Amino acid sequence: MNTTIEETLTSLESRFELKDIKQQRGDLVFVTVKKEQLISLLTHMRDNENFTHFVMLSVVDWIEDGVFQLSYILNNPEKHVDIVFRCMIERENASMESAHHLWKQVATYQRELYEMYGIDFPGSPRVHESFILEGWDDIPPMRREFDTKKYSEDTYFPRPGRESKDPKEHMKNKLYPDADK
Amino acid sequence: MESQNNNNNNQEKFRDPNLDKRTVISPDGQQIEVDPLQDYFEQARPQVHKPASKVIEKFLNWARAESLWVLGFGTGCGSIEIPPLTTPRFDAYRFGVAMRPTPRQSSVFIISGYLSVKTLKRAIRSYEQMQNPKYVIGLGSCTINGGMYWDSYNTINRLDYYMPVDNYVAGCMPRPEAILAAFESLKKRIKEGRADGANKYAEHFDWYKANQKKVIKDWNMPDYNW
Amino acid sequence: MVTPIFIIATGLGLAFALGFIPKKHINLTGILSFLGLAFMTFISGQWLFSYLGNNELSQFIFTAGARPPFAIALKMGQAEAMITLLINVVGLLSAVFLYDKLKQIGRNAFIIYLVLIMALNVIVMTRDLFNLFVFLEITSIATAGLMLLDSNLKTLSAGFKYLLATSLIAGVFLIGTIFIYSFGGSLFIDDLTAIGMAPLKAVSVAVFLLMISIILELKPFPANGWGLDVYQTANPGISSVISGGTATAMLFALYKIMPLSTMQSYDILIWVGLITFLGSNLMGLKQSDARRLLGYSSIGQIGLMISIIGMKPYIQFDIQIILLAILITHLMAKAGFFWLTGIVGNTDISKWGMIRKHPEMLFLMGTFVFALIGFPPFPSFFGKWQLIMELSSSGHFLWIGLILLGSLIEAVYLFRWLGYAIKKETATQSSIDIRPHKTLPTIIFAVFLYGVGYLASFWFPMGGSINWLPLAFIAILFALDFLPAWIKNIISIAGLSYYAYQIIPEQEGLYLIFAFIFLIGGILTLIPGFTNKGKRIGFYPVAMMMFVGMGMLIEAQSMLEFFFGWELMTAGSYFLIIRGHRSMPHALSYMLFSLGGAYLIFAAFGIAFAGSGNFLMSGLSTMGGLGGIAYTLLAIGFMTKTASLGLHIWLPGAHAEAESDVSPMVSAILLKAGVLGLIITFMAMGGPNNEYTTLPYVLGWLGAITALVGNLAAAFQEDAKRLLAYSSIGQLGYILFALAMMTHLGWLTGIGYSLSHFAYKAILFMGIGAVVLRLKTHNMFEMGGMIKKMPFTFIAVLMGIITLAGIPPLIGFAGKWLFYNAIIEKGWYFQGTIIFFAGIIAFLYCFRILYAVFLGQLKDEHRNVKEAPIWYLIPQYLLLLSIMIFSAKPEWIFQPLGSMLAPIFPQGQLVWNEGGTAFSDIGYWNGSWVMYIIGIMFVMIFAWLFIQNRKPKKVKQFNIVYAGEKPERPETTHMAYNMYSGYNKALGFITANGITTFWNWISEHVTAMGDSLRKIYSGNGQTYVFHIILFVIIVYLFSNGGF
Amino acid sequence: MSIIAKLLWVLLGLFIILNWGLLMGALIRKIVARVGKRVGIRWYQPWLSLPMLYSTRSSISHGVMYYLGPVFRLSGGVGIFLFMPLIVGSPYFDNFSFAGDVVVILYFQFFGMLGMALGAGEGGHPYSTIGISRGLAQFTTVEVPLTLAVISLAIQYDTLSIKEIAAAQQGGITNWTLFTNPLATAAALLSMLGIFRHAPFNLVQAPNEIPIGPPTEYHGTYLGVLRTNGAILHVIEAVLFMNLFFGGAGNWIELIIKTFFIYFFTVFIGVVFPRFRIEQSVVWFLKVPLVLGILAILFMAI
Repeated sequence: MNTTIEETLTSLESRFELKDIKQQRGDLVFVTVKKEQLISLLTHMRDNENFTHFVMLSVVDWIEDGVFQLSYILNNPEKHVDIVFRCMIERENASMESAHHLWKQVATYQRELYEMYGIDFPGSPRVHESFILEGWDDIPPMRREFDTKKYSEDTYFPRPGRESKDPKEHMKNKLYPDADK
Repeated sequence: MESQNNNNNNQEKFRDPNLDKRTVISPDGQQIEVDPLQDYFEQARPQVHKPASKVIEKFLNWARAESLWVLGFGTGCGSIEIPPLTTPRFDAYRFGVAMRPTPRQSSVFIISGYLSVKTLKRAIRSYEQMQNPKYVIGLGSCTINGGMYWDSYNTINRLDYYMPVDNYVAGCMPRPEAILAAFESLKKRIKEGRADGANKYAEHFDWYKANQKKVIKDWNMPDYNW
Repeated sequence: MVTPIFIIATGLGLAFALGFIPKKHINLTGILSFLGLAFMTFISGQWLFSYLGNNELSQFIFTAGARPPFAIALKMGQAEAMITLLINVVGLLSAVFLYDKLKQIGRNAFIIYLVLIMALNVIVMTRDLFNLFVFLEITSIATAGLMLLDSNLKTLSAGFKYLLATSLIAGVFLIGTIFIYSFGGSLFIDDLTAIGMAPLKAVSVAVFLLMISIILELKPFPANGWGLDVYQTANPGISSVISGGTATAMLFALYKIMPLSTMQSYDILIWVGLITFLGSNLMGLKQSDARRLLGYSSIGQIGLMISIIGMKPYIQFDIQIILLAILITHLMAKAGFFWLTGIVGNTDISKWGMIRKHPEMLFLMGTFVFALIGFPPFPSFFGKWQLIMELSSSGHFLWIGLILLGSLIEAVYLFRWLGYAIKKETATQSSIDIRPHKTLPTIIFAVFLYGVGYLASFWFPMGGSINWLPLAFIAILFALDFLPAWIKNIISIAGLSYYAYQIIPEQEGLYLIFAFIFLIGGILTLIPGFTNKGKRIGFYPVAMMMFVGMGMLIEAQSMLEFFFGWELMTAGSYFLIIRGHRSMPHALSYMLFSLGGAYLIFAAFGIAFAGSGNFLMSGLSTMGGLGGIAYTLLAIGFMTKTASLGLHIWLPGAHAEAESDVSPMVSAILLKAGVLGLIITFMAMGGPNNEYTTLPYVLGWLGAITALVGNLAAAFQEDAKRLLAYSSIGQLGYILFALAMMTHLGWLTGIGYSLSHFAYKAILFMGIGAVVLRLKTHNMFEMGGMIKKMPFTFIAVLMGIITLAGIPPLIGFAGKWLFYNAIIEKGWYFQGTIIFFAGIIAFLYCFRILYAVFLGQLKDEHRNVKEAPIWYLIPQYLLLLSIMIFSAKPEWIFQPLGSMLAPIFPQGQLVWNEGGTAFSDIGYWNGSWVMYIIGIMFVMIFAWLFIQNRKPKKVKQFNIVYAGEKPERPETTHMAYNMYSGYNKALGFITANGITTFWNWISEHVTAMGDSLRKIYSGNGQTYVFHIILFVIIVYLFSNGGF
Repeated sequence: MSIIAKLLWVLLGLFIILNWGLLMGALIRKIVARVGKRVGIRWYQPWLSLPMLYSTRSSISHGVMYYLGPVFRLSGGVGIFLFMPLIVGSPYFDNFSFAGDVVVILYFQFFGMLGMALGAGEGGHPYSTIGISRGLAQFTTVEVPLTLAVISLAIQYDTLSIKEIAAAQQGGITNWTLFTNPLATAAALLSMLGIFRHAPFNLVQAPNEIPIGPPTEYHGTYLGVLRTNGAILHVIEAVLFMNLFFGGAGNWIELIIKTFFIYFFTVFIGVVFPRFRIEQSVVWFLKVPLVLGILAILFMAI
């Protein structure tokens, strides 16, 4: 399999619907795929294209668009090439097919995503158990609609008298008080 | 009693399977119900211990102040400032400060930096396992008002709501010299007989517990950790 | 007086007469046959009776009123009367056993049966060679006939082979007879003997032929394939007649014609017999078919008796008595055993577990097994005893070795079988046939065995001095076995107390110490038995058997009594051990090592008898020139009981798997029997200045290494009782070492150690036994936290452990202190260092057992565990009290001990001053002061802590600092599994299982040898005939000095 | 001497030993600190720590054996003191050495160890047990060279009495066992490393790994008792070696100097070497020290 990343993409395109292919660097490509095709695509990448190493799974909350963007980063350890598959899913009742059967460690990422964003991965092992938060009972804290400052003020007894300053303004005032004048 | 009211709304959600009641069969065939919280843990409230008579107490406080045994428990990023204390440069030993590996034998608890809720649980447990008299030093801004984590969803803002604090060391992070200064000021406090955190904790036990339970939603430990 | 001719007349006459009774009156046929057999029995019995009363001369009966060679001469002497009586009794009882079978087959069966018994009688009585031939033929035809009656293919084939072989043999006999007649002109044995024609070469060939054919009839190994098939396939009733009746008659025939032959022929008998005994038993090893197994055993025993006949010239004692003792035992036990196989009905020995449902049947089986091996009180015990003694005094040690080896091998398979019967789980449904006509004969023979055993003891020198009273007590206990356990316990304790009361006041010196350990210890260890509900079938008689055996060791004036007691103790302890839960293999290996050891002791006693010419225990010190060997044998023999390294592999399993109150018996008490034996050995060697310096030196090293390996292995055990068992091995290693020093201090140490080991090991085994009883597990990692539940047991065990570890101020330290002094005085520095190393290793297991069982985390399922039963605590605290007393006042025990040893070892005694300080040559020690100082100091420090720390908060088990976490389960927080893993990594290689592997290797190879020997039995008639011919030729060549 | 007077003398001896033990501990720690270019603790620090510990206001108990553990431990230390003659030829400071010889002392060491082990065992903490199992395991082989050395001494002096052994070494430095029986001394000194449990043989407490081993659960008064014992035990073990190998002490000054250097020897080794794992330390004592011990005996016996 002495193919370049471009050839790989070409061959993928013939099988899957790829959008927004963006080659960031010579060894890093971003591709957006449809939610339904993602798992089969990952399987294909692992089994046929030698992308055997699962690097990570992360999420971006596009609250304005009402979607979560999941990013699955795969690595080809022989050619040192990474491909990032992005996949948009609905924000409401977010749910995604689990990929833990491909790489065991995916389950851990999925647990984290469930806890922090509330994205469900049905069938993933222990996905509903608490991961790093013990006893969290509010909406998942990393969702953008969650107001962490308000939560903190409500919960953690803020010490009165604390001032918050904009660092830029503060430092400017402190170091160059006369700059504006 | 409020501490009895162990059930918040999420009790079922945050069930700790290790604390579930369970039934075992004894060797002669009896069924025994085990309630782990009751059977494994002593939950009695801490007592207020009256100081000894004045003269003796003064001597004892001097002894206590001059041999501070510090629990080696790094909670946040400030814990990296503690090991240098034992190095030739700072050498806290010469002030009678020593590191102890277990809460049982320690008298000083340094909360070294921010406390997430998860760590708070362990800190409370360790604090309660220390013996009276015991002293707490809050290290860094985070313990005072949350510091740079003041608006974090998971980090407490004021340590003194959860355990009695004798000294705060401001800074982010304070340097070891500041910690040494804190020891000196703690000593002064002890010698003056004002460092009575353990008794304060016992007196205001319910208040502390309520605060603790407010943030620790899955309260899955005894109400007092002996 | 009814003349013996009526035996023939009755047999023959009835046989003819029965033919006239119509077939439908089969019951009448049966009754008449029984009457006939009973009459025959009566005739023999009456003759025997008359001979017993007054020593009449033998009666010759000449048929047709003429003297030989014109008529047939029968002889009815004391021997003949005895033998015919035995044959007739077997015949009668077998007939009872076979009644339904015979009836089912019909009239002819009765006829053949009668003829067979009659023929056997004639073989015994006749003095005419040709007549002998005729009745040999009749016997074999009748036997074959009886077998063929039971018509199936297997018996048919076996019967045919039997006929084939016996015809050939009879042919050989006939040729011999013809030769004899042509040379001697007579067929009357007595005339021929009188002529004394043995020197003639041709005659000797003829006599050889006669002899070899009778030997062949007795199925010598290996030309006996045809005979084995008979045993396997024939009805057990028939087998019992063949084994008991036919073989007896043939043996007598052989005995009868032996006067005709030369001295050389006697040697042939010996070797043929011994090879048969050994070979047959070897092959029995892999046998799993009950009847074939008994066949091997039968042939083996008969081989032994053949060789005994051959040993006549070498034995001063009346060989008839020895033979009779062994014969009676074999006949009754084997006949009974065959009947038992008929009763049980399953021929696979591994399925005999079903017999457990009928304890009385199990009792019978046990009786037969022990009788066959030659345990007391059965006659064969006395027979073998006398035989070995006589052989020894004539210097035939090779034969002794072979006989003992053969017996040991026989014991292997018989005890394995017995083990299966007592312990092995079996899924098969019980199909035991306990109709009275089946069981009655068996029971009669079992009872006879005991009775004859009692009588037999009077036939032999010193046998009369055996104290039968305790044995009667055991018999009563057996009879009372239906009572509840607590009543029997009271009876046993009372009996033992009485026995102790009888024995102990008479003892002095070291025997007093051991009498105390055996009997008082016995009483103490019986007390926990009160916790047993129900009947505890079979426990008390065997426990008493063990204690009585040990009592006899104390009482024994003669070697015979000693050995009697030793074997009794072994038997009793075997049954005690096998009662345990998973004890089957351990009990077997215990039995084999014990027997092996006992036989070595036996041989050594033989040497002593040869040296001193009497049976007294004092004879042990006059061994003649063979002292070195004899004392080595004795030492090894006794070391099987003390479980010294190499001979220890039986101990851990046996002690650990035994019941909770049996473990202290076998560990604290039984092992001391071995110590007593060693003491007797060393004393016999002649005390401090003996000439045998190598043996104690070797034993010293052995003891030291035993201590090291035993203690180290104990530290690595997971099973609490196994730990204690290995610790026993180690402790006994100390004792062996101490005794082997052969100095005053050494012995003081050794005997003091024996006493304290008795006390603390009893406490420990009772304490841990009680824990095991409550928790129902042996694994220490499954225990924990018992201090809260069983505080009294904990205190007792703690004190026991402190004593064991030798920590001042308790008496255990005395042992350590004495050790230091003794070792330095003796100069055994390096062995001594190993001993100390072992002693420190003991701390590992001491702590482990205390921690893992009593401390640490309590398990959930043990929350409701109660304190040990009071009956366990009472003896523990009694012992603890004695430990405390002697710890405070060590001079109370060591001063008298020292004066007991003074006559033996006058050098290097301890000096005690008035304050209770002991001075050795180099050191000093005051137990009382140490006790006071430590006690007062402890109290003061405790008071100091208490003043400082009056009201600590009592917390629960998980209130531990756990790095901010909380423990989840007691199981994961109890650090008990593989506790010394690092140590194991460093030194565990020392305890690698090399010794067990060695013994397994031996047993595998011996079994494999037996297995390969069996291949000669092809099951083919021609092959068997070929074997017979080959056998004759080979034996002939050998008898003439080789090829 | 009346028993009361005797007791008073014994208490005086105990007082001196305890205080010297505390001071010696502080001095040694100070020296070690200086090696590491630190100032180190104040010399009177141990006197401060003890009241601090004894005056803890609250305490817990896991059970009777847990409570008694420190009592056993201190009894062990004081017991060895009581059986040890301190000053050669002094009737006032030979304590209760008439009650037993060196064997009593060797075996009485176990009294405290076992009691402490049981107390810590009832504490229920797994680390305690790990520490104990290591300690016992190491101690088994530590004692072997010492045993050999003591036997060698017994052969040499024909006595097991410490008093007599010490008395036999009087009259000049060349009479010390150190010079008359150097092999035994070497074996014993190596085995002493294991008895004092400094590095490389300090896996028992292994502060970084299993918090501090056996006393993990002990605190306050209990720990105070244990520390008291530590102070006494360190000196008195050193006194044992002093009596056996370094000529005993004719007066208190001599005792103080000698015990200091004996104890310092182990600390010195400990500063230089890293820690052994348990299987390494167990085997180590069966190598060179064992051979030295055997040679010591051969040397004396032949």
